[in-house]
Amino acid sequence: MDYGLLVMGAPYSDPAPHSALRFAEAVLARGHRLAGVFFYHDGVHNASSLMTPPQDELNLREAWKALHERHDVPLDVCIAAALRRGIVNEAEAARHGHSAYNLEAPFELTGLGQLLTLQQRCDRFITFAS
Amino acid sequence: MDYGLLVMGAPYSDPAPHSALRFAEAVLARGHRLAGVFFYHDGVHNASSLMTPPQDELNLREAWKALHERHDVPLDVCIAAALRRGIVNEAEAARHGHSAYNLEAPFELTGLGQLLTLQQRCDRFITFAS
Amino acid sequence: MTLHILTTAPTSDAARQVEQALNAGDTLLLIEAAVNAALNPQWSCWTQSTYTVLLLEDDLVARGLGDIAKTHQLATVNMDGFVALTEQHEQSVTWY
Amino acid sequence: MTLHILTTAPTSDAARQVEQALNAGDTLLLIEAAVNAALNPQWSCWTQSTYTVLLLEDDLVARGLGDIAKTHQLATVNMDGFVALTEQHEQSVTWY
Amino acid sequence: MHASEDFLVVIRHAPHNASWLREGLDAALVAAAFGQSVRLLFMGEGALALCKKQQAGAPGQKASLPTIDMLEMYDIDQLNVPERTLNELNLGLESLVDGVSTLTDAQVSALFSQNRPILNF
Amino acid sequence: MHASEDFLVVIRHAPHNASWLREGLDAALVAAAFGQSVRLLFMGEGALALCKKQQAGAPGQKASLPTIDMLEMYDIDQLNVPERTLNELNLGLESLVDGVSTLTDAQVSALFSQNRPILNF
Repeated sequence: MDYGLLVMGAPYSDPAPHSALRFAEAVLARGHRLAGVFFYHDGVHNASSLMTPPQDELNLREAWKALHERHDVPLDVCIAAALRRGIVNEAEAARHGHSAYNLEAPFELTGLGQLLTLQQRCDRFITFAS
Repeated sequence: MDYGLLVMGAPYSDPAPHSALRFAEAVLARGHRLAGVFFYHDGVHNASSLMTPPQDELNLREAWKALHERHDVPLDVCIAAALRRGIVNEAEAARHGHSAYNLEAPFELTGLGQLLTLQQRCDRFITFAS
Repeated sequence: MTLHILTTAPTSDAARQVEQALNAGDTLLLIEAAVNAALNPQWSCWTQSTYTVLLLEDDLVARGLGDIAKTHQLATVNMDGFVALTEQHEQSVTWY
Repeated sequence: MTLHILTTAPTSDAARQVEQALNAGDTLLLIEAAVNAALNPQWSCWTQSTYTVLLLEDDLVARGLGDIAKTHQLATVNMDGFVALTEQHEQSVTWY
Repeated sequence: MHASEDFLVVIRHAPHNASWLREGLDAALVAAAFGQSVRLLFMGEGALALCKKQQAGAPGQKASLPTIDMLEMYDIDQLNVPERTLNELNLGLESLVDGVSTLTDAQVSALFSQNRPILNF
Repeated sequence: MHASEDFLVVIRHAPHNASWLREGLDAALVAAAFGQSVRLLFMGEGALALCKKQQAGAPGQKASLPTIDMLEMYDIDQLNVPERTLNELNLGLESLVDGVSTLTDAQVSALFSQNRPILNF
């Protein structure tokens, strides 16, 4: 089956993304396809390339990225939720006069329409929020 | 009197920093001194220079910065809480191999000891968290 | 005498916890989501008389509950009054 | 048939809300902080019999509550079982 | 998904309290803009989003009432509140904006028994 | 502040659930490292931090039990739990790590009546 995930919590501050990641691995292990992960609300912080956890802890951004590389899972981040929270890509940084950015591929900034499309397109749609 | 504030919530996601900012203005209006604001837990996001709220909304980082400029209020950010959450200054970015950073003066990365010092030194110490 | 600041709804765990920490003569200030308590004059903190309970007017009005608090004859302070409360209380604890 | 996923403690607003949404034949899966419900076999969701209630084993064990759940004879699923539940239920709703 | 069923957006968080309310309403507006028939259910503290006397909050906290008022323009006219929520909050229907309809316990649970897209905020 | 009073750190959040517990314990350790006499009060779900059978959680979620075990090294030996909390959680003292002492309602409120530094997590 095709699965879509909605993740609405920040790493370390919230168990939601940690649960979502474990669930994603289990979905793939059972032979399903992960059609996409959408990050909304505080979940946008999962995409931060500046995330710097202590060395003995998992870097959640790297874990999502690895999932993308192994299974080609799209990682979409709500642009409105992200900008408010200080998560910007190169184009948005330029547009708003920031000299730096902290979101890059495979994460993509996109609109909420993408969330609805994912929900419609998938056989199963599971939300992770705490 | 000397006031110290502890802020433990992120802008937009949490009312705590908005309450803290209003309280800070009221403290100063009553003739007190604001000896420092310490940002801990998700409060570290207040320092993000990449925060990009819609134009009709207050930029909380800019509001804290203005408070600093008008009243010389130190703005200290817990380094351990900040790094985990993707808030880094130039030195930490270099140390961890990041090509960008999102915390700059007047915000300062500092240890938790600074929080305890602030609490000890102030006549009044008020926490904002939600 | 301690100033207790509650920032979460009266149904929250934090609301139950602050009741365990309150002593006679203390003051409980309700801010942010805690101002929802204005809706329910039967809430246990309203019906006791050993400590003082106040609503932060700014947050009450923002949530459209100002009139309801008046109807229930509940006491409020504005932001300036909040600072005055911290002047009067050496100690404050925030519950969230 | 809907799979309801609760992520907050049994004392939370969300726990009261999911009870209003549950229908006969549904399944309620307790994950994250919701596994604290293992401590209290008197919790209303445990004492009803119109829907199925399960604890996520991984989260239960992480919190040191595995033995307590066994003592109270509460049913658990592991992460693979969680995915199986989503296969069996076309619809899922998360309460937090 | 059955296109004939309403898209259900559940709002359980109060105004000025985290951005759950705002981000939930945004999702409802986008669903409506995509041509879906959207039903909003305000449960628990979410019902406070409908208080008609709300104002803007602390600096930087936008009022949500203008978004509520905008719902009609997007043809979102199903604003539901459980009777139980109003009782628990001790909130009268007359304190809420116009056009809100109340649901019995059975009606609330029925909304979750049908196959429809649901987003729960 | 009166140096003679313990520094009180209140922990009300459960393990693996946000970083409140971890960041609260960090504050307690730093206070102890600064030479303060620290008392820890575990209220409500915070008491679950003392469950002796805890383990590491999902990937990226560190176990908090090693930090609890470390408290003694920092001379933090006052680990208090309200009796009321244990009753409400239906949690037995035998499920908790060694060295925890319970407090009556009066003892709990008394902790907040004295002039001492308090951090509430």
